[in-house]
Amino acid sequence: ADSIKVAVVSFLTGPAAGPFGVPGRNGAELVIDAINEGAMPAPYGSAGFGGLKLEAIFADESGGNAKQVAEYRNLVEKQGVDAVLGYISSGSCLSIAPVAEELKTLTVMSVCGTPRLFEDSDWKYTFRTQAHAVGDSVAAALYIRDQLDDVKSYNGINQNYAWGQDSWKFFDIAMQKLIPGTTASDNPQFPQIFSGQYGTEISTLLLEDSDLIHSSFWDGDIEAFVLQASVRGFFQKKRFISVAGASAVDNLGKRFPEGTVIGTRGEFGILVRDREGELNEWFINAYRERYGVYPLESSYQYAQSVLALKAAMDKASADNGAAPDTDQIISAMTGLDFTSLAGDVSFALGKGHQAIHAVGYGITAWDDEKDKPTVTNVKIYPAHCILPPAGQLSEDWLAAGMPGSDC
Amino acid sequence: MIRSALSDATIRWTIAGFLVLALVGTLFPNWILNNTMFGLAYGLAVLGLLLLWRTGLVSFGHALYFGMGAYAVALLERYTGATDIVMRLGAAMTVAGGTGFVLGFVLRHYRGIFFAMLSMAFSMVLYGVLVKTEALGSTDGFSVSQTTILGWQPQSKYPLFLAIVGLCVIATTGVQLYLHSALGHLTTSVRDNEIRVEYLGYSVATAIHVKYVISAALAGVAGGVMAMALGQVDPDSMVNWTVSGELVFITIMAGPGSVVAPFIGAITFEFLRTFAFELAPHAWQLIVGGTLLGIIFFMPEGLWSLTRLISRKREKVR
Amino acid sequence: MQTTFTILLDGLSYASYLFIVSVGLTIIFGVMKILNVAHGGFYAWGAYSAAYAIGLAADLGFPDWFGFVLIGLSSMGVGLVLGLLIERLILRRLYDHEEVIIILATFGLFLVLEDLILLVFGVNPYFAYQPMVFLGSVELGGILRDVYSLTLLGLAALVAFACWYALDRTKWGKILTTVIYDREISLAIGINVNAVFVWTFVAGATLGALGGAYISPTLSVAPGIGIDIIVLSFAVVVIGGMGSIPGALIGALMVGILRAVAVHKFPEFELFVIFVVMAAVLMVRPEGLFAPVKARRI
Amino acid sequence: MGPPMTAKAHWVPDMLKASRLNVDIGPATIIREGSLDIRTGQIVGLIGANGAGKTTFLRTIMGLIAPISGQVAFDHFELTKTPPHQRAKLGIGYMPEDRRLVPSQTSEENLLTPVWSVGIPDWQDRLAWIYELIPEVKALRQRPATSISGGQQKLVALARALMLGNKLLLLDEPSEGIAPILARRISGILTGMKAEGVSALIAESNTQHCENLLDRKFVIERGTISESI
Amino acid sequence: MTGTPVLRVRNLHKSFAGIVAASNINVDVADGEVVGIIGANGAGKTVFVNMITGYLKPTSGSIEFSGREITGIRPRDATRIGVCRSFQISQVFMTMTVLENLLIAVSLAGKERKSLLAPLRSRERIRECEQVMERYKLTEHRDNVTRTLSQGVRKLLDIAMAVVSNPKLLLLDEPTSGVSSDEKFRLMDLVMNALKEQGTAVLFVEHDMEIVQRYVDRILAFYQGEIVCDAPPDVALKDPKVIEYVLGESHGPANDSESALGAGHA
Ligand SMILES: Nc1ncnc2c1ncn2[C@@H]1O[C@H](COP(=O)(O)OP(=O)(O)OP(=O)(O)O)[C@@H](O)[C@H]1O
Ligand SMILES: Nc1ncnc2c1ncn2[C@@H]1O[C@H](COP(=O)(O)OP(=O)(O)OP(=O)(O)O)[C@@H](O)[C@H]1O
Ligand SMILES: [Mg+2]
Ligand SMILES: [Mg+2]
Repeated sequence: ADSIKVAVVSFLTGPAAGPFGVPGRNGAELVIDAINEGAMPAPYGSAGFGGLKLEAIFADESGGNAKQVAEYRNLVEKQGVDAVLGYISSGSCLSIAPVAEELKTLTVMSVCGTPRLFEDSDWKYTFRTQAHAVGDSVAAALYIRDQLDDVKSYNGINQNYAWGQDSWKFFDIAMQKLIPGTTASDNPQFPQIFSGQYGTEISTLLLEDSDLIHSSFWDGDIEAFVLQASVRGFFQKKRFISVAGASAVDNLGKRFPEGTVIGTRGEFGILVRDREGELNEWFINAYRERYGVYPLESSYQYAQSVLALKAAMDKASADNGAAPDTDQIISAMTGLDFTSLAGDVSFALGKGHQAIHAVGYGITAWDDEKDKPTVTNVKIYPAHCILPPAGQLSEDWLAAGMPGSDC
Repeated sequence: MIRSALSDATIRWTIAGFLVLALVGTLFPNWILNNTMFGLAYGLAVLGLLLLWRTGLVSFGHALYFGMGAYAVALLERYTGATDIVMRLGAAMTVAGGTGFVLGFVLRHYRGIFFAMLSMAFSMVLYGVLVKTEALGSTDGFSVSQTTILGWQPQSKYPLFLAIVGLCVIATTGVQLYLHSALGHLTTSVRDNEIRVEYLGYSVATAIHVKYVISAALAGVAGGVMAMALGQVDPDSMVNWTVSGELVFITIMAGPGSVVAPFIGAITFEFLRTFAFELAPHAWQLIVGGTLLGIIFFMPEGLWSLTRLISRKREKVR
Repeated sequence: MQTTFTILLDGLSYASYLFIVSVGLTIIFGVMKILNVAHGGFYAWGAYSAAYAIGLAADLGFPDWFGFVLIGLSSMGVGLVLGLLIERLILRRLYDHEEVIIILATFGLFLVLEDLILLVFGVNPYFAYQPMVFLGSVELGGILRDVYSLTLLGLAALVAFACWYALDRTKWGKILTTVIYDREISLAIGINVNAVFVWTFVAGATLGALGGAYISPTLSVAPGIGIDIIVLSFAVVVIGGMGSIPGALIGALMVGILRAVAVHKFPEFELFVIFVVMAAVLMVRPEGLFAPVKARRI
Repeated sequence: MGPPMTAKAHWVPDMLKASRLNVDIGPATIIREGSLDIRTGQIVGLIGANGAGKTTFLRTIMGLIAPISGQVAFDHFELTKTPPHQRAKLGIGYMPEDRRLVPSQTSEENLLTPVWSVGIPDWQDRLAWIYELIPEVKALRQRPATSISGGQQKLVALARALMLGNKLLLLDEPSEGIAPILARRISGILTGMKAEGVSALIAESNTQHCENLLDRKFVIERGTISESI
Repeated sequence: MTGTPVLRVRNLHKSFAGIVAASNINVDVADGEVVGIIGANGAGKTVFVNMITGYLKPTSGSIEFSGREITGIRPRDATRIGVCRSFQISQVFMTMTVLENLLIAVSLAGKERKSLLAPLRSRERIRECEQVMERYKLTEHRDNVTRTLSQGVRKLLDIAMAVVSNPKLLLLDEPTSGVSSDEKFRLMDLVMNALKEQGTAVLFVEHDMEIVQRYVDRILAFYQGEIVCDAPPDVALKDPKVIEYVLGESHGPANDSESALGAGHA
């Protein structure tokens, strides 16, 4: 065959489609098309994936884990795809991995962040190009330590599901270890996901005297929260750190409060919008040209997965001749180091299947000159500072005070 | 018992139908096998809902039992390592049936929308507990490893499929026998006129309770089957109210006509969704919703009325 | 004291929100005996059309207060167009079907409405914050409150009063009661049942759309916003007793205030509040707080 | 107080004339070529065994079932072309055999609903007139319709028909379940209304109370109607 | 009256939010006795039947059945010990056929609960039902869904369903209302003869004096919740109170009863 068929799965309907799913899908599509045509800048200038054309089909991630598992089986067994790429929700990733193993299908996960994926088990067929959630939490705490000197106490508002719960938990531990003396509120808020009405939660947070509020809200929830909280002077009273809400910065424009600490779980999206570099500039320009908007964090994350596939397939075909098979691609990808759009990535954890990369944070500001939002005080924390070394479980590493993190 | 079962034409046809399915199953590629198994799993739960529907009761909370069955399988494996099909299904049925028995004491006093909504409230409490509890996997749930059959680990999907088909035969036969018993007919009586049932000397509450426990147990088994076929459990796709809604959806789509209708309905639904997903990833709900409206308009008795159409045509040809 | 006041105010404003989104549902159920799942669709369409209109008006330079006019207009527009179309083309043909089947038809409609939104408006969120920002904030009980959420209380009171007045104090209310009980006898005593149904459905749809439209300034109007509303409003309506407007009001108040207590004091129970209230009320009153009167049977 | 006889009456001798009605319910034909006429001021009986089709006939006239074929002329309207809800406005009062009072309303509200729906101008007079005729109903006026006894409901249903029926009353088994003392009074009332130009069609299976009240009698047998002399 | 009465009612009282529907009711009914209950509309007849069969709980007073206290018993328990009833407004299973209605009634009448698990349509049961249908002139409606039946036919079915379990005490609430003139005597003959053979005591509520006079041993006349007359028919129907409250007084008390019965029919 002179092509491989790859399914790209992301949220195409439902609340996660706008902020994550569709930008992610677009990022993948853009890069795939460019690589097929050989239009990417170096080091991805060669046409095709190990010489093969990649034929992408796009599938929806909505409907819950079970539906995703069923859908995955259909993609592989019915539609006959050679590899699957994508997935945003941790639940999808956790449930897909064992099936990927069963069906012996290469699966490159793009966004989901639960450390459990490679810490609970070893997978042969599954890779993840996104560093796991401990990274963004530790980086958040580091950033607070380094950039905000007035934080004595903190609280959180996180969605009531696994990612929200984990995100708060890791952040809390990291804060306790990195900034001893700060106190966590005993009343952290966990509103239901997509509930949209946060009046009561905002009152609760306002009545408390925590200095800083942590949130892993994303999608419409972060936007609704920001709108409702702004009017109530919330951001004048509290520092706010948002670990995954960067899509709202673009969507809300001027209404997004300045001075918010914002992260993109890597060197992605708005954090690197003004960064120089051939790949990054090409990506931003090509994306804007094709879709009319700036690429968001998930566009980068999906593109990063595609690049990992390209790098591995190029390597495999160089080692084994044209048209590498799945096992050859896997062995090429395992432990691979590759260049992403803005930064380097290496499959260093999970026996060479879990990528690590740097994570950055910055502070939002409105750029009057260019009339667009921007981020200042950007600080990037290298992977070894924010993630456990290979072979160590995140919880142990966090509990032990993050040995080896020397930032 | 077996003789009287075989004297029932529906039962004979059902068994024959499932036998054919089992045979044809050897030819199915994996994806069809999978979707059919999901369909059969839903079918079992829908069979239980059909029982309730015949009493005029619609439960918007059967995901409670479906989810319990599924989680029973997953937790059994997690805490004891057991993966045997008999233990798995036994656990699923016991947990769900037992819960149904307890909640039945409350729910048997409710009718109509209040029955539906109180069921939903109960199921949402379980949903909330699962979502909140890390030890139960929170929203991520668990993976379920492959099922062993009496110590044997099959290398293909087919043996599991066969076992599930066998289970469906047992369930349909049992339900059909029950429906044809006097107790089963009380179903319709209770829906029509409770006062009269009481005045004939039978307790309406008991009649409903029995039925409720049966349907809970069926839903539990269904959840167990789903967990085994899918290899995954999680609250959103097994316990949330949308799942209960989906089960009701299939029930109505299938129609109350027969004990096989649930399976036909569920398998159709499963394939409909698969194709809609594939053809229109952005608008598959439109297809599903449109189909639903179409069925309501043109097949008021559900998909089952198709079989009647066919048999009527056959008569005309003769 | 401060906390109590805040809880009360939070509870009241959440209750107002619940009431506004569920009153249309209870009216439609009361008259037509239809448990309208598509209510979530009306809500979403109301939100989208208001958000779209307000965004457009802002771009065109209309003043911010004009948003309120648009909220009214777009909910009426949505109610009228969707309500008429759906009642005329679909529900009308199903009235003699079993109740569950009609519920299911409205569920199908909901799915269709949901995806139509996606096709018409796309996946990106819409914002209509102008009215909320326009009204600004005031300090109450030591913290700032946005005035917009406080106006919800007024709107809820207004809607409650209007519905109560229309149903309890006018001849229309009495006529409705007859239609509710028996379509046939209504015809026989000269009631135009079809017209009653159409306008009831349009009114219910408009109220559903109004719920979405009025809330839209505080939200990111994005796909899927109509789903959770369904369960929420069903619960409120069931607690109050199907078809009862005072019931919906008290149901909303109970849930709203208890939820506020939970969020402030026991946040881990927030998710359960609505279902626990529902279960508790139904245990004591199996048909909700204001159960409709039943005919004597023997 | 009953409505005055209209001037048209003498050139419209028939208050109601049903000709060759055929009514199907589902697959079954219930009324076959049913013809029947009522002159102004007549009380006409439609007598038949259980299941003969009396109720179906009355419901057809009220428009609650659509006939397959046939005409119904009333006053000078063609009823089959009048939408069901407008028939009441023409002065037809219908009492269904199973009462059908609105349970959540009081008896009096049940009587007033027709006033609200068709707008009877002199309704206070009419209500007072009815209360005078059947004081039992007056006694029940504040009681919720749900609590009163079967026979009492029947009386209220009759009163409701009287509110509307200033030209024609369609009464389905009016004496069923009514104590003799009242049944007799109802007969008296109907006779009295006759004098005021109100016609009535009374469907009965039990002829005990109505025999000597009727001016004419039609017999219905398995859907076929014939006049009995 | 010899031995314990089948039914003994003492000082029965019932009121609904201010409305007295039964007050100070005392009745004894002997084995096999047939008692007619008459009274104006709203006099409390149905309420009385409802209390005895357990649908309503009396406010005070006691009810004994065959020497056993049954005040406030549940309807199903009343049925199980042999107190059955029919209804003023027929209570049948509307979406089921006549045969199915009877099959259910017959299978529940069986004292053995085990039989509930056996198939409903057993041959013996069907035969039994066919006999019942034959007797009650329901055969032609055998497979009709009862929703489609006329009121009168439903009434027949309603009574048949009450009778199949061979009760010891049967209460019929207006058995002939809605039943056509030609049928009513036949129906009553049938019910009464069958019951007479079994020695069942019958209480029936009736507005049709032709029926009352023909079948009852005794009349209870109700007025505003009280029994105003408890006497054999020939006495009761001439009782001035009965005439004033129930029958009507058009011709004065003396020669009234005749015409009251027939209302011009004779
Ligand atoms: N929905 C229906 N489907 C089929 N047949 C029906 C339906 N409704 C009525 N019928 C049949 O129509 C016939 C006439 O019924 P109808 O109620 O008019 O009789 P009726 O003369 O009023 O009897 P009754 O004196 O008992 O009230 C009956 O035989 C009945 O079985
Ligand atoms: N559930 C109830 N709630 C309130 N009042 C009731 C209730 N049931 C009966 N009543 C009242 O009790 C009185 C007796 O009613 P009942 O039904 O016994 O009359 P009845 O003698 O059977 O009359 P009929 O001959 O009209 O059937 C009536 O005034 C009635 O309004
Ligand atoms: Mg009739
Ligand atoms: Mg009575």
